[in-house]
Amino acid sequence: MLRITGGKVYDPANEIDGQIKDICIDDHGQIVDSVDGGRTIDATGMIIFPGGVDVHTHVAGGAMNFARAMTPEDHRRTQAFIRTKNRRSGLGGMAPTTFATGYLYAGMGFTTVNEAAVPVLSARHTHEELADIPIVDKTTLTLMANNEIMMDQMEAGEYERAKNVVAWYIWAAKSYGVKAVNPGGVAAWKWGADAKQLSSPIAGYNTLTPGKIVTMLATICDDLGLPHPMHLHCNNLGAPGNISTTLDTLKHLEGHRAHIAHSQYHAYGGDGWDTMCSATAQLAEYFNTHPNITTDAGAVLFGDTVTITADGPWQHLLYKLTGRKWGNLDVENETGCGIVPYTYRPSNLVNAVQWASGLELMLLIKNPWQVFLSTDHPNGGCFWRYPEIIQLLMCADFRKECIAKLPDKIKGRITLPEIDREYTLYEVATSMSAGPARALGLTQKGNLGVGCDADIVIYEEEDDVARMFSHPRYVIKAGEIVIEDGDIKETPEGREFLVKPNYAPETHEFMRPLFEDCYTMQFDNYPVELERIENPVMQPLKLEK
Amino acid sequence: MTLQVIDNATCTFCGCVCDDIQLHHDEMRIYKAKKACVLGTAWFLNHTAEKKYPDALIDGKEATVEEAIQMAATLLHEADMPLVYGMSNTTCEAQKECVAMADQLGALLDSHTSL
Amino acid sequence: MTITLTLKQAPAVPLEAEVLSPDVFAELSNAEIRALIVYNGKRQVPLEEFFDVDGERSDELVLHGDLTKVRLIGRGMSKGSVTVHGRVGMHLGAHMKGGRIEVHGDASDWIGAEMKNGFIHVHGNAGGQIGAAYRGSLAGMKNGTIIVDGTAGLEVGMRMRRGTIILGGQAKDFTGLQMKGGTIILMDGAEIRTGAWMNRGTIISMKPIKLMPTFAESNDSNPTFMNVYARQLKRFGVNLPFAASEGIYQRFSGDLAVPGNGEILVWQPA
Amino acid sequence: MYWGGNPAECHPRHFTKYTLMQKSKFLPRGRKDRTMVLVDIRETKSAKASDIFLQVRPGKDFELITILRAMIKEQHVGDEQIAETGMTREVLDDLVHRMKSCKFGCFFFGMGLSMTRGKHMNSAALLTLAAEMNAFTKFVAMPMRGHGNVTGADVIMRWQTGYPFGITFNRGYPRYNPGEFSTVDVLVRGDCDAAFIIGADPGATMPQPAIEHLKRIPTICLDPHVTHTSNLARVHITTAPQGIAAPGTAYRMDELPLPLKPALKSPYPSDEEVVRRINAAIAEKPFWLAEGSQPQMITNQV
Repeated sequence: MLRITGGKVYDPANEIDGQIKDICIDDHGQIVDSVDGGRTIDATGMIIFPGGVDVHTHVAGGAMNFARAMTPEDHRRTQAFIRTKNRRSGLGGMAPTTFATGYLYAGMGFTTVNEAAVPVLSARHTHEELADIPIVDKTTLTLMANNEIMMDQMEAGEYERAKNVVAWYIWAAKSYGVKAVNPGGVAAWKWGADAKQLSSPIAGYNTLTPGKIVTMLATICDDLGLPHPMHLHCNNLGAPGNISTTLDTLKHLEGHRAHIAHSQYHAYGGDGWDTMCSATAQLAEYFNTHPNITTDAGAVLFGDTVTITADGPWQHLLYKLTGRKWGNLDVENETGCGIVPYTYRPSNLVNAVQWASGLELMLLIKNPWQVFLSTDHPNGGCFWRYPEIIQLLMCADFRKECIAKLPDKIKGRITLPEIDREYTLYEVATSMSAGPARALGLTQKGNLGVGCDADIVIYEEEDDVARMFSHPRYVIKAGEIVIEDGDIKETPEGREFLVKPNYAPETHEFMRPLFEDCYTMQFDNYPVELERIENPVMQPLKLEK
Repeated sequence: MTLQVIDNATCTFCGCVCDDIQLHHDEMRIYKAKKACVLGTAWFLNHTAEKKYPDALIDGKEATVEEAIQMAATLLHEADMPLVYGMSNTTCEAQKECVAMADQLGALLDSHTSL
Repeated sequence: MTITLTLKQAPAVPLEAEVLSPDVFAELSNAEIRALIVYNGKRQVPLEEFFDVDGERSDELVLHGDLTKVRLIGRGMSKGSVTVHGRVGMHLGAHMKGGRIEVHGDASDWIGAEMKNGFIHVHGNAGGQIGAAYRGSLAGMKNGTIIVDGTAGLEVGMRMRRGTIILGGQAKDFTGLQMKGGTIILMDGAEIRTGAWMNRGTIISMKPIKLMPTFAESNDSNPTFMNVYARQLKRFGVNLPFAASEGIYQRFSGDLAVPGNGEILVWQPA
Repeated sequence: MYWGGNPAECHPRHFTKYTLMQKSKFLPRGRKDRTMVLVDIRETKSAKASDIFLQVRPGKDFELITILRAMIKEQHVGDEQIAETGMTREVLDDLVHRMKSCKFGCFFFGMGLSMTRGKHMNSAALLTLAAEMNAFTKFVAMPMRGHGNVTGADVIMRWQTGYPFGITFNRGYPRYNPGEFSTVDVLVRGDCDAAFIIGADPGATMPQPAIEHLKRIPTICLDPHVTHTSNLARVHITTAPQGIAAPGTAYRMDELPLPLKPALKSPYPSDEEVVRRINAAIAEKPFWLAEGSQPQMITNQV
């Protein structure tokens, strides 16, 4: 039992904006009206947020693990967590080890993360890694937009079957929702091709286009009642002028819920690397008039990182641009992945445009319930650098100082210098916790109301925003104090949220021959066993009664 | 005698890890490993559940598992630079325990890959 | 005024002693030096458990004994000197930024790995990965000079960017692997795969060497920089011939596989 | 393209189950739609399965791969240099043409490549060639892992420590340096003073100086059999064989985890159980780093 008294509470889910309010936590780790006895934290002069929720990150699975293998030079120069009698050692950096991932997230007050890209085929592996990430709770999204069995159904116009197949896969992966990456493009990459036009048929198909996949998959997610809508990485990522692709994609989503991942990478104007500029104003305008769509920034921070995405063709291009290391994984007929270490430099005009674009989106999209803090870790920067972004959002003067360091040629390519908006603490709490929790459909997260999970972060109020957000005074996970004054106190196991969407019972036997036709493993060994999930929690579907 | 059958069993003899093997067994011995290759068949049929070896040996003398565990813990704990090595022919679950052991001991940790 | 350290007993397991560095010792009293922590395997022990320490507050260190298992000596040092009478273990002078290290004896692998500057002279034989990049790193030594009078192991100068490595004895395979710049001088040649995948930089061999198939012979020449170079090397006691009357350098460029602009010069006496 | 491996005898179902024979949507005729090239120093049984067999001279794999890297970029390599690898220009021109014109190429490389002179650089060469081939067509490469679940060890070490093998925790956090912390080197130099061996029999397979060191120090061995290593060890514990009598998971060489379905009821405990119990027994003893003596986290690793 725990009582937190005297703190200024920022709880956007309950429209509490800095009022002083006590918070009580029971022995089950839930927020309650009152408690008798137990420890009291005097939070006078402190700021209380719901624990952070990362709506889009890559922390586990085959691709992240490949990135770890590729970057020993980074492991050597990064944070090393020293073993104690009860706590495992770990390394931070661009591709942190599982244990360090938990320490670093909790260390800055994040208590829930959404692993945004899980191939079904390696879901078993991903869950094993997630079980080794302590403290934080997790959700996972299954990669579907390049799955050949699903695509075949869509090509044949068999919507119901496609829907059943998707539902079957989500449960086979013991996952929480659907991720679509470069629809059709990853499948085409197996032929060394890509899919950049939403209306052109995909390599290997006669009529199926990326646009059709986008619309059908969004419909499927809605019809299945998934708590989180389709989570979409649009086609043509990273390319100059891709704003037209992105807006075209959004048109295919009219009338549906959707979450657009890392929209910074999809908001460029120009027609080549020389003319590339920010087109965030157009994209923000779309969001401002379409409240059914949410997004996360995918902001870029200058420095070293490693890029990991299922977008294989893009990664090959990036490898050719950088001439550095490149890893590629093909996941049979489901998806693929590319890994390229990368350094974002302020002196590089393209990188400078990317840096500005991420911030512009967060500032130009008016409703903080629609745009969330993310770097698409580790693609735009490491998640443990989020406090730097918060500082950039909250301090216009600091932003101006940073803009001044960019090359002169940046003028006219970005709109950031014209933006004066500064995030309030209430908006930060919305963008890093309440908003992403709501978008994910995690009703018990990002919310300090009675009955919710007691995941709470308490900051000592100070002027140095970056310092404040990177050094919480207390972090509480499920009612337990896990971080106190920067010290890791406890490393409890996290939980995983799952959904079981409904599918026609005959789907299993329908899938069997299709599966046996193209997979290299046995159908009966394919679905991840529920017993393998550490502390699973079934999340209800949003079905109309 | 009717044998029990396990479908889609997994063979861990080589790196192919074929998971389509059908095993016919009586809990003591495997009599048939359908679909397995010549190497896999030998792997499955050569192991039995008989008690061929002592539970444990300490300095060549038979011991209980518990005695051997205590002895192992003492020897590893006393060492200034212990080594944890191997992990090829074992399960992921055991491998995780081995990494935990090296972490807990401050040891060297290595697998066949380095050969 | 120097600080003399004498090994009392050879450690049974590796002794990691990056504190054996002029930067660390410069301002410390004798007692403070003796109390410095070294790692005997995983055990943290005071330096005095393994060394007798004579002297204090100096950036000139002299070490005596069989230091085969003592690793990381002079790691990251930026000034002063370390002189060793005996054999030394791995990572001698790795990441060093300045100062000099002299070893009267043999050295092990990774000497001067990723060093930024400074001078290392090993009078005996050395191991592999001299001046190299650690696994995964993009660049090895960035400047400085390493001289080994004796033989050397694998991957000498792997991914080095600048600086000079001079080997008196023969090197093993992959000398100058993926070199990005700098110079390697082989007084007694090397085994195979010299200059494999090199991008830029120069390897000069005084003995015929086995080249990769992906090196093309360009012109024979005694490049003009050679005589400047030879004069510079004289102060290290290295005699590089350059007069046309003495012979000629056969010049190869590659590695075509990259494709790179490295050069290998092989001396052919007249 | 198989390079330095003999799947016909060492991975007998590789051709039929995974690479050559399977019919698929895009390759409906199976074997007929594929070209198989074998590169090896001798004509093994696998050569019978190949369309093209290239006999590389022993110890010339690195040179041959490097020549191919140059040739795909249309760099000129001399006939004499090509001949030294056992090849001819015609053969290599044809090979490069086939590689560039295929739709999806894959290298599988075995220990004939990765364990011969050049070792990790031979593997690196083939991986680099595969990466560079993507400028022309789709190409990938994969090692043919032997030893059952060695892939699982790799994968787990990576996510728990950041590194795949050759690790030390002596500073309280993982550090990596193959050659320094890899077992054969450690044993031959005599760098460790106790050894815990599981799922391997170094007493039968390692060089003699390494075995001699294992005899000198306290060695603990877990194995379903009493092995050479057990016989030189201070402690041996018999365990249930994985996948036959012990449940769990194993990773295929392409890093796909598969569940194990044991058939037999072993009288012995599983490796997992024994190691867990040893860990628990160690945890009962004083921890080797004094409480509070170390910072929680450092950023200046050695």
